[in-house]
Amino acid sequence: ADIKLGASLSASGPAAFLGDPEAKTIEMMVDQINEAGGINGEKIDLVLYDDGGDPNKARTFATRLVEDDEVVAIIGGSTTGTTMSILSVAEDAEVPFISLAGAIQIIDPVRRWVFKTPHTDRMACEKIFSDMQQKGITKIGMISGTDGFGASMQAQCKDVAPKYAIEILADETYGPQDADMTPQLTKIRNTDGVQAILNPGFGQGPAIVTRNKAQLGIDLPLYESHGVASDGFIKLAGAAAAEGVRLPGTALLVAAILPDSDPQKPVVTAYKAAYEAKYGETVSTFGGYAHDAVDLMTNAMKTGGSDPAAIRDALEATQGYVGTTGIYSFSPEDHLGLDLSAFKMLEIRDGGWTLID
Amino acid sequence: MSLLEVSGLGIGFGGLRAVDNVGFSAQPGEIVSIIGPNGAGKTTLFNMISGVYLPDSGHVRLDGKDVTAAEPHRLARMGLTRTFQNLQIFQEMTVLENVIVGFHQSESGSLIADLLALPAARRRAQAARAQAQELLKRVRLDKAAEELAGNLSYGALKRLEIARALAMQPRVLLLDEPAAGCNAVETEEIDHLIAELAKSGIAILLVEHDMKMVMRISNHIVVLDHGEKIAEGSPESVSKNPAVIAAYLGAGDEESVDADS
Amino acid sequence: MKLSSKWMQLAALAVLVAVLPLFFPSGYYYRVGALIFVNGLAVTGLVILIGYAGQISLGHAGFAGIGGYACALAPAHLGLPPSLSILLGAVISALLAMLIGKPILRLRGYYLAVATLGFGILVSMVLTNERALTGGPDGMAVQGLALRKILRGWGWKLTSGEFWYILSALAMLVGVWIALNLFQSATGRAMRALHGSEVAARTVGIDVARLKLQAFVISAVYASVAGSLLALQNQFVTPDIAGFMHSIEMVTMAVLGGVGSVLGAVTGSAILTLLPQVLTVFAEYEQLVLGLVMILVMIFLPRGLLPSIAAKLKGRGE
Amino acid sequence: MDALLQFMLSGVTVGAVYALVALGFTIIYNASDVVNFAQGEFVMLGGMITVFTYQAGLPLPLAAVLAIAITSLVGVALNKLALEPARGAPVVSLIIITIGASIFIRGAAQLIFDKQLHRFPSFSGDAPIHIFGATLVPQSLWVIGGAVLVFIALWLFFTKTLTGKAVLATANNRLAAQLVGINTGWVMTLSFALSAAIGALAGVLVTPITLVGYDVGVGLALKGFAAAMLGGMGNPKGALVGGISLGLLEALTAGYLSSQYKDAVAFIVILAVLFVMPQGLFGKSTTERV
Amino acid sequence: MLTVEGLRSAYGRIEVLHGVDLEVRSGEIVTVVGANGAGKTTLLHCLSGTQPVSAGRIHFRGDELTTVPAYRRLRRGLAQSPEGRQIFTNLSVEENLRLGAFLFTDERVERDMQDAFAMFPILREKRNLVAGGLSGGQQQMLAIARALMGRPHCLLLDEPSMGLAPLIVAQIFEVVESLRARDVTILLVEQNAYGALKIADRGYVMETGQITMTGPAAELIADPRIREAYLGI
Ligand SMILES: Nc1ncnc2c1ncn2[C@@H]1O[C@H](COP(=O)(O)OP(=O)(O)OP(=O)(O)O)[C@@H](O)[C@H]1O
Ligand SMILES: Nc1ncnc2c1ncn2[C@@H]1O[C@H](COP(=O)(O)OP(=O)(O)OP(=O)(O)O)[C@@H](O)[C@H]1O
Ligand SMILES: [Mg+2]
Ligand SMILES: [Mg+2]
Repeated sequence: ADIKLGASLSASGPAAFLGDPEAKTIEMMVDQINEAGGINGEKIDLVLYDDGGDPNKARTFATRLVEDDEVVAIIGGSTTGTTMSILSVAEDAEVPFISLAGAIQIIDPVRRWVFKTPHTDRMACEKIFSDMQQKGITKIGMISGTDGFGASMQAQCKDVAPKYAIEILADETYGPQDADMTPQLTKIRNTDGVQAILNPGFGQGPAIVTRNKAQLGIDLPLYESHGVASDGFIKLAGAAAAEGVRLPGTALLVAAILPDSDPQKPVVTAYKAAYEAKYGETVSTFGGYAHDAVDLMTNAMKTGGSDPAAIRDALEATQGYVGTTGIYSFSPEDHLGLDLSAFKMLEIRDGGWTLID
Repeated sequence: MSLLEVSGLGIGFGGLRAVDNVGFSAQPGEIVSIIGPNGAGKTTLFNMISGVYLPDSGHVRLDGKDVTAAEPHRLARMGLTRTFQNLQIFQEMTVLENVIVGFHQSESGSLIADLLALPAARRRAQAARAQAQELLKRVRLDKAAEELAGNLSYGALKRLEIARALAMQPRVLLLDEPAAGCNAVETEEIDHLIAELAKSGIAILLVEHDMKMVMRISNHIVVLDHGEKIAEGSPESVSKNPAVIAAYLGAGDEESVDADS
Repeated sequence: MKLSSKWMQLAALAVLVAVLPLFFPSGYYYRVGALIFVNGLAVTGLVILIGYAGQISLGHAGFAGIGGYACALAPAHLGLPPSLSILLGAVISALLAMLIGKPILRLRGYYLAVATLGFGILVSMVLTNERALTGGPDGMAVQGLALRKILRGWGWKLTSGEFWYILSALAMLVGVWIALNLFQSATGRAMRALHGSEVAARTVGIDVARLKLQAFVISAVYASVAGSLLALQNQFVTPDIAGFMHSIEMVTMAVLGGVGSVLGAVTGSAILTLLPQVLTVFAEYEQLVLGLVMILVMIFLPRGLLPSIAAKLKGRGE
Repeated sequence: MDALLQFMLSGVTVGAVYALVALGFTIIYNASDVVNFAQGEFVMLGGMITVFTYQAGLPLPLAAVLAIAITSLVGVALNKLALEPARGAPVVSLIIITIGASIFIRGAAQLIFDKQLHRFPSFSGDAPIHIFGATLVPQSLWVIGGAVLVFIALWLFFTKTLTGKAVLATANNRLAAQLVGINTGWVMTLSFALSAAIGALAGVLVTPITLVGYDVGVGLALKGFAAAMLGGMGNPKGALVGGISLGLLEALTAGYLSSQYKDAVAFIVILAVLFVMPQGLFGKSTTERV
Repeated sequence: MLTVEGLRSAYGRIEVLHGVDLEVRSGEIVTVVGANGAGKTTLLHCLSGTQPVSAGRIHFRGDELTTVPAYRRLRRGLAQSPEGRQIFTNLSVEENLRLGAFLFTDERVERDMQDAFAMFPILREKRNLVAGGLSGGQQQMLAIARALMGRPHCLLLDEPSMGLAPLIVAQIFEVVESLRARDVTILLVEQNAYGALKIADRGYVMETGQITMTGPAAELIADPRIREAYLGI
């Protein structure tokens, strides 16, 4: 029989940024696996739903996946909200679930059936702050989106800032569809002592912030988050305005310039090549999360078989899996399995990405 | 003390003094007609008396009580109601329901009773329905009771409005051109109805351009022109008043002369 | 005879609700059923506001949000049991509706629409921005209802899906019953009258301002309770519940089903809840088809599904 | 001081975006009393079609003209295929149709185009213009100029032309409009074409600033609607003033009070204005004699 | 000029005109009298194209009109002053009149407007005010004047005297007669049956959707049944 794999993603709606590349990646990979003969001779039957970013719908689809489609595992929850809705269904039904969302509360406290592939927002903050620390920056202004991604990072960053002796002097926000952030940036500029600007967010916001900063001629270093880690961002913000922007990203983004010795190099180059050939658009970090989730899940199926409990156990036993996002080692205490090293500090130079570590 | 007393009432729209310093009074059982050329201010006067417009000068007294600034629903609860020159019908409700709404005051009780359909609320609703049916008979609309009001012809709607107003068992009833859109025979029926109502003790204010009707049933006539009262008195005196003839009636009331021949 | 039609409607609905599970192939259908009923409850409230009283609201999800977050916050911060939190949410919603309804309901048509829309946005903005309290856009967990455990104690073992199916159905039936009562009552008739002509309603002694407020408050309570049930059922709530899109969805359900009719409201919520589930077979064409279905229903059944079909059947009968 | 100026410039820029959307609402509303919730999708189409035709190699001006033309056709199709068949339906039903249409157009756009954000170059470069220490990108001037021009054109249309009056008459009393010889069906077609064209023009002008994606329409329609109501629905002057005021309000709140609650403050001001002026700033109260 | 054969019309499924035959010859004044709900208004709406016809034919000046859309009928010379006035309440009095001449852009429009003002001086006084603010009678005058702005060959008048003061009623009947002198044919529906029959050449009596009697106006006035049923004499 086929192995039924379920997914509920935000392929449309406000979080389509995340969900769209994720859905495409999962579909592509399942096709690849099936073409290659499946897992232990069994084909994967993917059941994929688009929850539009609505947690209520996500819960319904999760119920549908476990009750009606009777899947053995679930990937999904592009956002934290949808993940949290799926999570209790997966726990109740005792089905392994890999989330593609950022928040730390997904895996902290550890839930038996729940894993996730993206680094947490907190890790992104830490990566950024440690880079700031190295550059001697201690006082910053922050401007973040009010969407789930931006708000969660804002909170996490504020939380860990003291650990890196960083003081947040200005804390501004913008709505996900706002067209102009010059008032907020002007305020930050006029705040005494600000040495750098941090802009957690995804979608159009960061691009506009970057352009507005150039327009205002603000001469401070700008840090973005992994939420904009894709070539699209440089195009939207404009190479000139984006010059010098730093952000924590994954190996995927800099596949071409990774040293050959990097263990991630083959994984990211293969995924990037396949994805871009199939869909004619550049890969994003988020598709990478899905890539890793599918790999992790199918690897677990290979070793554990197609029984939910066995898959879960095999997942938890995963050690040293090399994904696009980083190298995963799960344990009963850690259902994320990544450390800070998974993040690479990148800088935009001449319209392209450079590694600065 | 009169049942209804209007004094010095006036209102302006932009530069125009639509009604200026108009006063008169009405007793129970009396039919007071307000006549005057188009735009004289008759409807506006009704709008002020019934609380739809707030007058900028003057007073309206009901039972001697000043009700000038009272809202229409308060006046209605005190027994003053009206019909409209430009029909105001609850189009999406049936003819019967239109009349039942007229019983609102006597029918409505506590909201909770209505929400939970307590027996009290149901009894009230039943009573209102039965009475409404009676009223529809009176204006000969009983056959159309279950029709949507929006489907009635103009003349039928005029009668429906009267029935709805009667449902309130008013003490003062303002009728704005009740016979408009009715032929001579239908007008006469309305005529009888109004006379009957007056006999039962209701004070009636009537605006109407059908002079035959006005002259036939009015006890008292007030004549407006350009917002001002230009004459007042019994039908005979008013109809002979040269100012009224010039402004309103026209030289020969040939129609009635002919008709009587 | 009208009276019996109320009981007929209720009975038909109750039978449907009771019989449907016999055909459910899996537990997932209970979930969909429960959602339909919860939405049906909220939309029934809107029928009272829009269909009876003729006042529009594009912000009713705000009240759903209040109901939902009451069930998240009150148990977490005040130690109130969830069941009482529903009540608390309803009371807060009613008070708030009374407070804002007074000034807002003087507005008409689109102006009222934009004012209510503003209210809804304010609520969802507070829920989104006050992260410390509400968990922000990521939402917060909601404690489950103890009732299911109690029932289990009595030997009535229900799956979560079954439990919520029954509870939501009961809530909706009560809501429908009340709305039908209202429809035939003096108050309901007065509401419909003011919809037809405000001046005329006033001259027959109807206190229009008060009546509009009553409709607004009642419908707010409906939305609030529905929001509470949704949050409790999901055991999680996010600000989406109060969002603009949710408000629009509710109004759309009401209009699709037939805004003047209570059963229409239920039908409308059934359609709009089921559609996305059915349309998953179209995958990326889902939005396309959803929009198309909405347009077609309105073209062919302009007064909404139920009233238009009823009118057609009646016409044929004659 | 230069901060204030900067806030104002930002406000006017964003306000002009809102104004353009709000202006797009006026014609259809004036012709039919329907607020077309697909208006935001017209803006989106204007931007998206320009992006894709431009990427396909067309010169930008040509791409823009093409986008406006195609969007007008979409507008006409919307009227012919969805609204005209439903003639006589209650206004709420018509509004639901426009909501359905907006979902449909969004769904189609994500299939035909993609789900990414896009932009094309600003018309006059990105070098900021400095004004007393504050800055403005040249594209803002295009947007502001566009809003003002559309406003003037609409104002002339409704006050000076017989066709404009015919549009107003159609909404006011369709039966009477037919009796005086107005082809009301044609008036509706024209209205949708014009509204869609204004929407598309807005999309073309604002995309270099705001970026465009298949789902930017909802947010824009919402703000444009609020702006139009603030000014008084149906009145071009109201749309312009309402849009600019809304933009200014947001920018000043973000600058001086709280960026988190800037939309909230904007809505509270709208509510306050409506309490005093229930028809918006310039809305005519309809006179209904009884 | 205008002939109607076997005209049937319904609201939804309820038929209210059950085969109406009627003829108006060039230069005539023809009146239709009938009780409330007889179907007079419905008949006029069928003629002006604002009410669908389920069977029968309408011919006007040699052409079949039955399926011509309403907005084209004025082009053919058929204008209506409808029941309930149906003025553009949000537009000014002058704009209402101007729209009455929507089809024309020549200088005669201005002349016609002056004629209308001469006929109803109050409209000149209120030309710049919104029509919705007019009194009932003033609105009625506007509705008649607007119909005349369309330069009709044939004018359908639905209760033109409704709500008008006696002086103006007399004037309206005079206007109707003067229109005949200007070669405008008139179909007049009036509750003031007496006044209408007095100026009309011929008359029709309508009862529950059917024509039950017709003849020269003078004969109808003299007919005892009509005197009793409609004239109240
Ligand atoms: N809301 C208003 N806005 C502007 N003008 C008004 C308003 N209400 C009344 N008027 C003006 O006041 C005057 C009196 O109008 P009203 O309707 O009272 O006249 P009327 O005596 O009832 O006339 P009719 O016999 O034609 O019904 C008219 O000139 C009218 O234009
Ligand atoms: N919109 C409608 N829907 C359904 N039925 C209607 C509608 N309008 C009119 N009717 C019905 O059609 C019949 C004829 O109405 P019509 O208005 O033509 O009468 P009329 O002769 O003009 O009467 P009146 O003298 O009262 O104006 C009436 O029975 C009426 O109830
Ligand atoms: Mg009057
Ligand atoms: Mg009639």
